[in-house]
Amino acid sequence: MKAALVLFPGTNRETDMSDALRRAGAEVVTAWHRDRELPAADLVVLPGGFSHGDYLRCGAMAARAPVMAPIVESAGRGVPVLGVCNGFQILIEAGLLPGALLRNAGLRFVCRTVHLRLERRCRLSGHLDVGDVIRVPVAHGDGNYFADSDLAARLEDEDRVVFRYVPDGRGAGNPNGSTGDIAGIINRAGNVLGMMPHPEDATGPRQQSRDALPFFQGIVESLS
Amino acid sequence: MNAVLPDIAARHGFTADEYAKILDHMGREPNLTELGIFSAMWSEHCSYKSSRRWLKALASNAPWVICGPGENAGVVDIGDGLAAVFKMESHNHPSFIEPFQGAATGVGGIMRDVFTMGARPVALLDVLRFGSPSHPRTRHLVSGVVSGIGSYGNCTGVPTVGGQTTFHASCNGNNLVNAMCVGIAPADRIFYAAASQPGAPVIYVGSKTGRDGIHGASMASTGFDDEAEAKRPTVQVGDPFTEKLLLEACLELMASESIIAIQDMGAAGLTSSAVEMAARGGTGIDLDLDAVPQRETGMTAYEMMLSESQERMLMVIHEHALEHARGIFEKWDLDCAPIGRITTTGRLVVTMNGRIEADIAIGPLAHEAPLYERPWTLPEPRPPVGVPGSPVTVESALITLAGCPDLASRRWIWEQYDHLVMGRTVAPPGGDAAVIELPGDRGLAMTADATPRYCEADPVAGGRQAVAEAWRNLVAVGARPLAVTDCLNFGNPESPAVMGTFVGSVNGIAEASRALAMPVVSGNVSFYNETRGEAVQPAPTIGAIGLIDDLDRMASLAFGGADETIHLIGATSGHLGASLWLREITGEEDGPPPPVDLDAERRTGELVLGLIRDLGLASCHDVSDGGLLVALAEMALASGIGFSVRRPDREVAAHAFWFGEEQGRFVVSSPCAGKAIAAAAHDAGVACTVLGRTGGDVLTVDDGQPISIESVRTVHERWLPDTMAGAGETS
Amino acid sequence: MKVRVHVTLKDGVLDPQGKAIHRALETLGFAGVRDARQGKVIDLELACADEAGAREQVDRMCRQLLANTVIEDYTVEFV
Amino acid sequence: MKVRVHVTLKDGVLDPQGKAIHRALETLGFAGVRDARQGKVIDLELACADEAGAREQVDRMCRQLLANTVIEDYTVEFV
Ligand SMILES: Nc1ncnc2c1ncn2[C@@H]1O[C@H](COP(=O)(O)OP(=O)(O)O)[C@@H](O)[C@H]1O
Ligand SMILES: [Mg+2]
Repeated sequence: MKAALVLFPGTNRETDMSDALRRAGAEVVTAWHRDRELPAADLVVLPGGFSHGDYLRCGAMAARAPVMAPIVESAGRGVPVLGVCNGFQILIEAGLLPGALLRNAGLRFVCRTVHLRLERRCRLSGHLDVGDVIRVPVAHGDGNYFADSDLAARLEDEDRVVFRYVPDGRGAGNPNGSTGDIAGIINRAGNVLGMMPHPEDATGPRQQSRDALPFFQGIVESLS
Repeated sequence: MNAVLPDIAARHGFTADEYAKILDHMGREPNLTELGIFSAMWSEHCSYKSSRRWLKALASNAPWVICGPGENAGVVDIGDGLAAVFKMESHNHPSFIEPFQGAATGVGGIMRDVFTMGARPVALLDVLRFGSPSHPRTRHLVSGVVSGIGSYGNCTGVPTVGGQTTFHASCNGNNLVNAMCVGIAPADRIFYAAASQPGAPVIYVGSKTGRDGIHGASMASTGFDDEAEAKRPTVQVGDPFTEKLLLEACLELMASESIIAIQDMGAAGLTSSAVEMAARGGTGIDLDLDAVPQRETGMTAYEMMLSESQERMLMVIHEHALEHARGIFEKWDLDCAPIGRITTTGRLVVTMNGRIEADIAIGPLAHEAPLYERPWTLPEPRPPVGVPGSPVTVESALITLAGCPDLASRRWIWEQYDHLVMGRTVAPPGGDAAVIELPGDRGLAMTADATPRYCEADPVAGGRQAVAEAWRNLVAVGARPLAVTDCLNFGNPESPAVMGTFVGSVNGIAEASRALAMPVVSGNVSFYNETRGEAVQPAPTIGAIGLIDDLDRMASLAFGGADETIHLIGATSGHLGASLWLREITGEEDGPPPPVDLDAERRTGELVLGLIRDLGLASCHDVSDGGLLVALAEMALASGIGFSVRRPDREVAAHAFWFGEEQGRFVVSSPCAGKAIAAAAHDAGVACTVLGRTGGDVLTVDDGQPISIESVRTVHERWLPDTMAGAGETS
Repeated sequence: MKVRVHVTLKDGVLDPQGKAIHRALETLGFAGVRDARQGKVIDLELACADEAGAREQVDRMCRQLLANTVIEDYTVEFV
Repeated sequence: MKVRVHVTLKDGVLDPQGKAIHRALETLGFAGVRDARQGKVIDLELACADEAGAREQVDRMCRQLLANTVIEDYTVEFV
């Protein structure tokens, strides 16, 4: 199974992500933001970071990069696409996922471990089962997923909320004020998943949690 | 060239003697640009004119030191073909004027010092000293500084993994912001800043030059339009995204044989980078300012030479590498311009519009800055305070201390920092030292420490203590301490009392670093941290790194489980002088600090390292601020496991035993190794006492009233968020 | 030609920054603030001299990059 | 009463946001952009009806909170 990691100049979680994908058994190739073609791959991954500094809006400039044309095209053909954190922001700005990501409700960047519950199984939920709660870090300043009431209702009706923040043992839950505690959503066709938390940082033997390893392992197996 | 009047020299901060020296070196009157160049190079910041003489006392060699002070950062061999490159620097004044940008650009500057040497930055630490929490400006400063540091580290993708934060009224008018960066490089590919090859092109890369931070400019404003000057801010704005590009581009270029010398443009920008590179290489340098990428129009040579625009680098590269370098910088969207050549003249020659704007011999600029022998006096030793009676119970003192400004949890701070990016953080903030994973199951541990209230009472002991605490924090995670960097923050060196605290601290650091075999490989001095005669408490911050050979044996402060035996290693006598107990419970800031016995310190540390290595302790934590019971409570908080402890002898009063701040102590716990621990301590000649056992969800001290962990957690975790509530960023 | 673009959050979109400003003003003792909203202002200097053409061009800039029309409105003003 | 406050960086202060917008517009093929600067716009709704009093109050708000006068300028406009 081959995963294409899409790199922008300000991407900074590429090693975290490629480590996680390799741990799960994937082969990793990269694409550069100026590329007009993607390398042949079974999965396209947009990792976290600050793609172009993200001073205007997170992911706004990246979403207009040349590499986005083949990504949009691949997504349309049903190729699985995973966007994490800044990758999620880019997918939204590119129109591959609906809604918007606003400044965290607390206005501050937040890096901490949160509890995530899988709400539905899909092509990109790996070995996780509905109701599974995993400990995964978040690290973002603009992760406040905003959906107006129509969109929020539609996402629930169409069962497109994949991950939700749930309270941890000490009562801390949603770290950013997102609508409906949404942490990750999928497109209608079921092949483009965007999420704010960083499952890639919960896969290594020495990381604070390994809960997300089955997530990657399942994805890699299903695409092998 | 226009000659300069002596009063303009005075406004550049030169004394009459200094100006006479300049005339002597030049053999004529300098023009304004030349005077500006001298003022930058001979400033306290660049020339260390008050401190140089004393810094010589610091030991900087050891077999594992690859490069000591004098380069952009210190370099230490960490085995397996790798080197750690690290340094700490202050950005105090800018952070007080504009906390967000001041702190952000402080982080940017120290990162450049590290990747200039060929290392990829892998961790940042920040040491913050603010005024009293109730001072009207404090919350604004905390909020801005913390988000500034976060914004820069988070965007560049370097985890901020540790630091120190203190509050004291002496910082009401001058907060201190010290940033430390640690990088990793191949040990045989370190890049230096000695421009050795005449004829080689000098290239400028990174952001364009603007009129940022030209301090001298306002002093010399007679030559300029006064009104324009008044509007011109001296605060630099950071651009972390450009820094990220610069970092990646430089590392990419460093993979080839292209670079002869490289130096970031930090304080005094183009001037100091050009002069220092030529001085180290024993060469000269010609610069053509017309070729410098510029953000603004109509800049003068003076302004360009002194601009402190951020995110810029100067390099000397091989002629044949020019095209290769251009290609890389283009890929990363960065300006890259040849702006001069290395020469054999030994002179700095600056031209603009075909005119020579400056022509100065490098030697005097770089090496002959004035050197001052400032008068100094040490403070009178404070008489001991003994054991004052306690107005409160031990339990209630613990609750007060756990939630006091200097001991409350720093989670509110480090959760604003991406401390996990890169995926290598194995010990995140909150422990004794942070640890980053290295290849081969090894770990790099780091910490930053100083106790200003000790340094104020006794600078020599305070200097020793800062090094000893850093040593202990490394030992507590199971790391072999390797080397230190320092950041020495003091008031006005022209005051003998301030100068005395500096001299004493440096001597204490020198002694301790020798005794503990932790050479000082880099550092920074920041004087004039004072407002209207009120100086900050002396703050000689020590940053230190250590190595963990086997991460499976890394220790942490969280108890491993219930039913572990808790041992105290090291001796306790109940020293309350200069302690937090005294300050927080009785309101007194008095008495001498606890003495530091460096020999005992070393024996104790080595014993603990051996215990961690050979017995795999369940937990280990050093005892520092707040004393023994605070250390125990921190271990309970980290694990959610309670304890019952009893003081072994009743000779020492309870509050003195539990809150005294004797040095050289650790608390360790283990399910079954009790005997082996006692035996090893006995063999090492180190005191070792069983305090009690872990278990339950309450803390019981001397069979008194149990306190729940949760009640301690609440006061510990709430103080900072509650204090900061509503001080939101509005940008 | 100078153009000023205002990008503001649509009504109904939560504005955490505006809310924080509102709260902070109250904390500072400014009474009588009913509402606060924060947006962006982008000042452009264009080479082109023809206003109609510029207007059309800036409109495209806004839709393609400067504003996220899912959550933001924009206005263009020639100065 | 509605008040619009503009907060912009002083001339000469590096504007990373403006720089990024400028570059992005160029990348998107918009030719002829000479400069781009980004600032903030803050819209306030005040209870007070007297303009002179409001002006003085908003001025204090700007100096105390809304603008960072070390690097930013502000203007106040009644709408
Ligand atoms: N400004 C800061 N940034 C990041 N981490 C911090 C900061 N201040 C304190 N910390 C972290 O909080 C914990 C407690 O700090 P401190 O009391 O100084 O520890 P110690 O007593 O072991 O030196 C440490 O893990 C430290 O790294
Ligand atoms: Mg410690």
